[in-house]
Amino acid sequence: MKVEGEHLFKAPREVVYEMFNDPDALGAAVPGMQKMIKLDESHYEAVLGIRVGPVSANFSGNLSLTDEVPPESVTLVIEGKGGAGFVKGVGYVKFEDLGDETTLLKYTGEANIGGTLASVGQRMIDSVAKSMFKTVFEKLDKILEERWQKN
Amino acid sequence: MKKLFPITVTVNGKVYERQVEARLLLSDFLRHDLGLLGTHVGCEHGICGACTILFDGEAVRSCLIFAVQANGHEIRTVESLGTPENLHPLQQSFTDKHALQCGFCTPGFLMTLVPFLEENPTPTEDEIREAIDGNICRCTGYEKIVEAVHDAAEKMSQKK
Amino acid sequence: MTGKYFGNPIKRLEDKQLLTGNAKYIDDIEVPGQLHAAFLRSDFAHARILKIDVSEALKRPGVVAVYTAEDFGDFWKPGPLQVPPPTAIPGSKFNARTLVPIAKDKIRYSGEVLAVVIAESRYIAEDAFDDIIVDVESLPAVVDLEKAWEDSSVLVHDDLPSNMAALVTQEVGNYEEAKKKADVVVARRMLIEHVAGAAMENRGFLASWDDQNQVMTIWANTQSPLTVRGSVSRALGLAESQVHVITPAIGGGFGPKVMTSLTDDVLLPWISKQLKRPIKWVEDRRENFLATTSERDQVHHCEIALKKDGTILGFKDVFYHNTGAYDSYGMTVPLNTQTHIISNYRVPNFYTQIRMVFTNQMVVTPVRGAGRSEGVFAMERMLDFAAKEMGLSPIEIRRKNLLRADELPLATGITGQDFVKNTLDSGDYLGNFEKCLQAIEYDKFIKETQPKAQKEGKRLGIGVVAFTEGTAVGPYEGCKVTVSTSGKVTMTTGYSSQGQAHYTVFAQIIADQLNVKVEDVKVITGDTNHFAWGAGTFASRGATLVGTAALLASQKVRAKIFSTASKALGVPEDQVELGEGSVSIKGKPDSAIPLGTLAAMANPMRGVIEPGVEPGLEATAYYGPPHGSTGCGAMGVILSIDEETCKPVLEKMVIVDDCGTMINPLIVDGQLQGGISMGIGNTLYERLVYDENGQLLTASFMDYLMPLATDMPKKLEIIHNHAESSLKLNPLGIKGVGEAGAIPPGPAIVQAIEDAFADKGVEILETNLSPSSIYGYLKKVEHK
Amino acid sequence: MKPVNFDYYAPSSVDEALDTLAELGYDGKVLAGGQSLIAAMNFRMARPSALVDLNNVAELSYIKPTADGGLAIGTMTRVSTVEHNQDVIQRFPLLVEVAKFIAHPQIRRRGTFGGAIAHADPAGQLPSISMVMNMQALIKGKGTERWVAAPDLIIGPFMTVIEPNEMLAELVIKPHPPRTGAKYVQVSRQSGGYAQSAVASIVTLDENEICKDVHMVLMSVAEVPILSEKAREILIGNKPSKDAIEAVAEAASTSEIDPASDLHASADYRRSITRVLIVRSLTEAFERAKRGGK
Repeated sequence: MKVEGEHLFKAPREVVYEMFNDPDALGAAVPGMQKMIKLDESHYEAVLGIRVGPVSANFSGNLSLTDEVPPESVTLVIEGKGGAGFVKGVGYVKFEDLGDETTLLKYTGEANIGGTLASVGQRMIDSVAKSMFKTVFEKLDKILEERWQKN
Repeated sequence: MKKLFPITVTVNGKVYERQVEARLLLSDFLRHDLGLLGTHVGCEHGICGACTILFDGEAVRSCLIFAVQANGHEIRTVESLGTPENLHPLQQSFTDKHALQCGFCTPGFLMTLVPFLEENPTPTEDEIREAIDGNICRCTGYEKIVEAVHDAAEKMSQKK
Repeated sequence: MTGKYFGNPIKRLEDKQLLTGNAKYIDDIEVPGQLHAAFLRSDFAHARILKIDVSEALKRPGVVAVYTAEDFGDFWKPGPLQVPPPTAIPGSKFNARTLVPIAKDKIRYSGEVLAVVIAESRYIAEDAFDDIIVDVESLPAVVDLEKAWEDSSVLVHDDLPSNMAALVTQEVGNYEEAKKKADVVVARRMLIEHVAGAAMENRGFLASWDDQNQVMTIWANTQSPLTVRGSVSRALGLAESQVHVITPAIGGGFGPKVMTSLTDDVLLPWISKQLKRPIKWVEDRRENFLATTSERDQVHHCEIALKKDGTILGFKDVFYHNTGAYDSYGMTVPLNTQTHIISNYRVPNFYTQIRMVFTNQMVVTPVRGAGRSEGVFAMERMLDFAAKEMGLSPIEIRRKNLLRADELPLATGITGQDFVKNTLDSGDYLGNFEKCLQAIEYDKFIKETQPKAQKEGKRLGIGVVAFTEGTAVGPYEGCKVTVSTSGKVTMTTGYSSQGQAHYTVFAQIIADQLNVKVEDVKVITGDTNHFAWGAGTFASRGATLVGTAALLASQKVRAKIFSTASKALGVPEDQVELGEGSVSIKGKPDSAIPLGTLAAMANPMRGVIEPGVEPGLEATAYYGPPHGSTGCGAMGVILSIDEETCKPVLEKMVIVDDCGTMINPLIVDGQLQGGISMGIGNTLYERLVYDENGQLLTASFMDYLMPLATDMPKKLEIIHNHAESSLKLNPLGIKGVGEAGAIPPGPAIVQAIEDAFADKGVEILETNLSPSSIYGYLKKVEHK
Repeated sequence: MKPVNFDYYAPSSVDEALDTLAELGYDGKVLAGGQSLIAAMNFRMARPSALVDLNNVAELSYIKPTADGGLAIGTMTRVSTVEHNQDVIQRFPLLVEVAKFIAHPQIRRRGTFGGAIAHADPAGQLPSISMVMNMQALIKGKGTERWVAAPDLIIGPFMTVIEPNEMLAELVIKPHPPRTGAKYVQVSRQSGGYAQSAVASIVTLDENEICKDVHMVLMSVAEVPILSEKAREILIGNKPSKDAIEAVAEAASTSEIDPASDLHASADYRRSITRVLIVRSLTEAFERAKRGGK
């Protein structure tokens, strides 16, 4: 599955970039994130419980940040598995400074979904993924609002 | 320890009292706990229709109901229709018109069609096709099933 | 040949049990003490196994045992080649990599078994999956056939230099020379999509080891019980007589149930022996999609060379055939394709090459139509493309090239799946086609119906194609016919039955020969203790092979009846009359001896039987044809299509079929209708989709769309056109019919869709169409 | 394919059900008709730890005419009951029209009206219809009660504002004004299958054939059903001419939806048929409005 999109943050690029390196922020933004532990500078361990309508799936796995070019770009590599299958994904994230303390985040990526989720859940995957992205950005906006405006 | 729920179910006129796990599917209960093997399981996600039974007189999928939910309800399975010696008119039409081949989906078709013909004794071809669209048959191409339903409808309304 | 029963629409003898829920299918068999097996399947399509830890699963209450590949020790080995490689074809290359019963070291398709859980119930066995820790290193998957063929591809089998499973080239005449002389050469690349057999009953297997008698009893819904017996006895080091395979009622076969040496039939007998408990496994629908074999999935590169007038000079087809991760079933499917590309046309120069390729997908084995539909699709489509290119009608080009009855039998020079040189033996190919044109009212449609609809803003399209169905291949089948002392007759055969009415049609043949009531003939199929010789149920060969054996065996019994009666009645054989269920002296009904009594006389308890006389009114016979017999026919389709939504509606379908003599026309029609529904499904609804990572995306009926009652044509007409030439093939003059219906719908429907959009010049290059893909084709031409 | 085990509660009253849900909190899940939930459980995609089965709560199954000429439908009313109810047939023929497209008869006999809406499947017909009809949803919790309009009820694919300790109890449909017509159209690959796109419109005309009101929902073409703003902008206050309807179709299908490509249809195709379906739905809805809703 290919993913692609963009989101406008109302904060300077450095702040947005920093947020992507903060496990607390990421952990709080991803719906169903039960645990997110920083292993080292760029590796995290996470436990995720996705509850979407009738579907409830627990995933545990790793998140790595690679090819970091602060504050311009970063590559996210995700690997998770659970009873309903596995997800392996890579996301290329770019932060564009639009000036005026706004940052445009652009992402493209590819997810390899396997197991039951892939074999019988095709119908739901796309809409659920889209809505998850939406939720993540909404939450990140809130986090930024709190952090950035408080500063 | 696994938790069991007591249930009392009337199946084909006979009352059964059993203890079941909450997750036991009604299809499995009928087949393996009660030994009523005529109800078949083809997909367990509610599409093929092989497991269709009558639940309080209505044709439903027994793979999408838990046995524990049948507590206090009345169920009919294919075993409640005719016997080999004395077939139900619909069963008779099925054999007369060669409306079955491997026979696996057949009980589901019969249980769908029995209440359908009661509600609609003189169905059109389109109505018959719509009525059986929730049942998949891989063998017959449905042609002879439709013929059999026409035939049964005719015979059953003559009897009345 | 017709008789009291033979040739008549007798109602099926097996129906009453099936209709009342009394028939026992595999999941209806319960053996006291049985345990349930569930298979933990790989989520990955291609991966190296690092570790599988089952220790937690073993602690779960109700779990009896859990096995991984390591636990089977030396018993673990790749399975046998169920169908041998095509050594009969010179120059053929075949790399055997046979299915393993459970993944060891490497996973090669998603759904491959990683662990076997044995528990008190299926529910608990599935619970234990959560307890098993699987650690793998995932590898890039090989899915695309043409890319997989390239040397640079990731390898499915590391020990092979490429993913080539086989390379088989056959040529008759000289295509390249023919091409030089051609006025027109048309080339196209076409896709033939992947579809499932999808019998309504999933697979199942029950193994029960009797330690006291040292006998393994197996219930399996297999099309091939004798192959199962052979492989189980070989694997466990038992005599074949120690393995008893019983096929219960089977809920449809359609091909995939012929496959053996999978996880269930290899490992469960071993486990049953180990645990001394019966073990039952019943596949669920998701498993059926993931890990039961499926078919089609080819990419054809075709070229047709013609003269200006439309005469075919030559045909070339190099096609890629997906065999999946293993190739245990040999090359049955692509060889069938190779023999059917010619179909029923005159092709003087023919070059065809199979490129069979390993991919990270489940194994491909025959599914109803089995390679034939692919070959026929390739030829029919190329004729359409050529006709358009040359400004001919699709009818003219076919009329020109269809073989005439007097050109048959014709040895095509192509070796088929049975390793025998293919022969187009009989039939009236042109006649089938003309009859079909008449029935579908082709001329009227072109001149009146279509233009009228067009004026009303409706799009109608017509398609008419011809086809052949290679049937009734060897090696042989057999049966035993016995008159018992009750007067009832029993026929036993090694063949197994999945709904094809064998219990009725074989009884019809025998009842006529022995002059008994058809319901007094009991047919027993697929029980290895009753009859232990034969190959299995495939290739539309039951009626022909077993049917002929039934005729031969009952003729022998009939002769015995006359010789025994002659002695009992004290008259020469020509004075003996065989009445219904009894023998008597001609003209003296008082002298009648019931058949049962005669059967007892044929088995004397005292005295001495004469030398050369075998006891009992019983005989065994076998039949193997010198080559298969080719069914044939034509199909016409009229459809309407909503230009805006691209949804087609099948208004009318006609099939003309020649399956030789019909034993029972009711059954023949049923086979044709069922086949047609599958062909419609394959063309408009069904499709197995693997993503680029080897994940099967269509493992439920939510996404794998089965044809429904409302998807069938509004009118379906069947015309039997049984050529005289069919009658000489075998004593009964029979050809198979099981797959005929599934073969022509693809090219016929696609041609009709193209015709509906003829003004737009749409050209369709694949078998499987959704309204969305039809829309895609329309967009493509609009953008040109 | 067997579900994981779970704890099971079968309350016989709404109060008892709410008590149980309150106790269970996040662990509890309401079981209505179960025609989606149990299938997902059989695949082990859904693994609720406790189910609160409402099938024994008789007080949740009813179709009551309301004083204003509308209807109140209890959440546990079977879809087939709605489909065949005389009041529904008289007052809201759109519901009957839609019901015939929902899966197959066997599913409709067990599946419930409220359950389907609370399931909020973007490809489900009833969530979309609840929005286009602006149904009022009564959500009950232990000691709490709130009304939410259907468009605010559904917030994402399979997501609603109903909290785990709450349940959907009733749906109220207001009567249509005079000269209102409605039409549901869909394209699916097979009868009973999921729609690749579907459109339902409810339109009201004044005595001068001017469009007074229009509600149009676009289904299966975004992660949630879309209530078209364009339809309202373009049509209200104007004659529903062929051109106006074409303009709605063009505007809505290009700017209001975000269809995905999947196994059964490309995004392009979905967009294209949505355009077609909008025209068909609106045209017939206006025709019906002219005939007084018939």
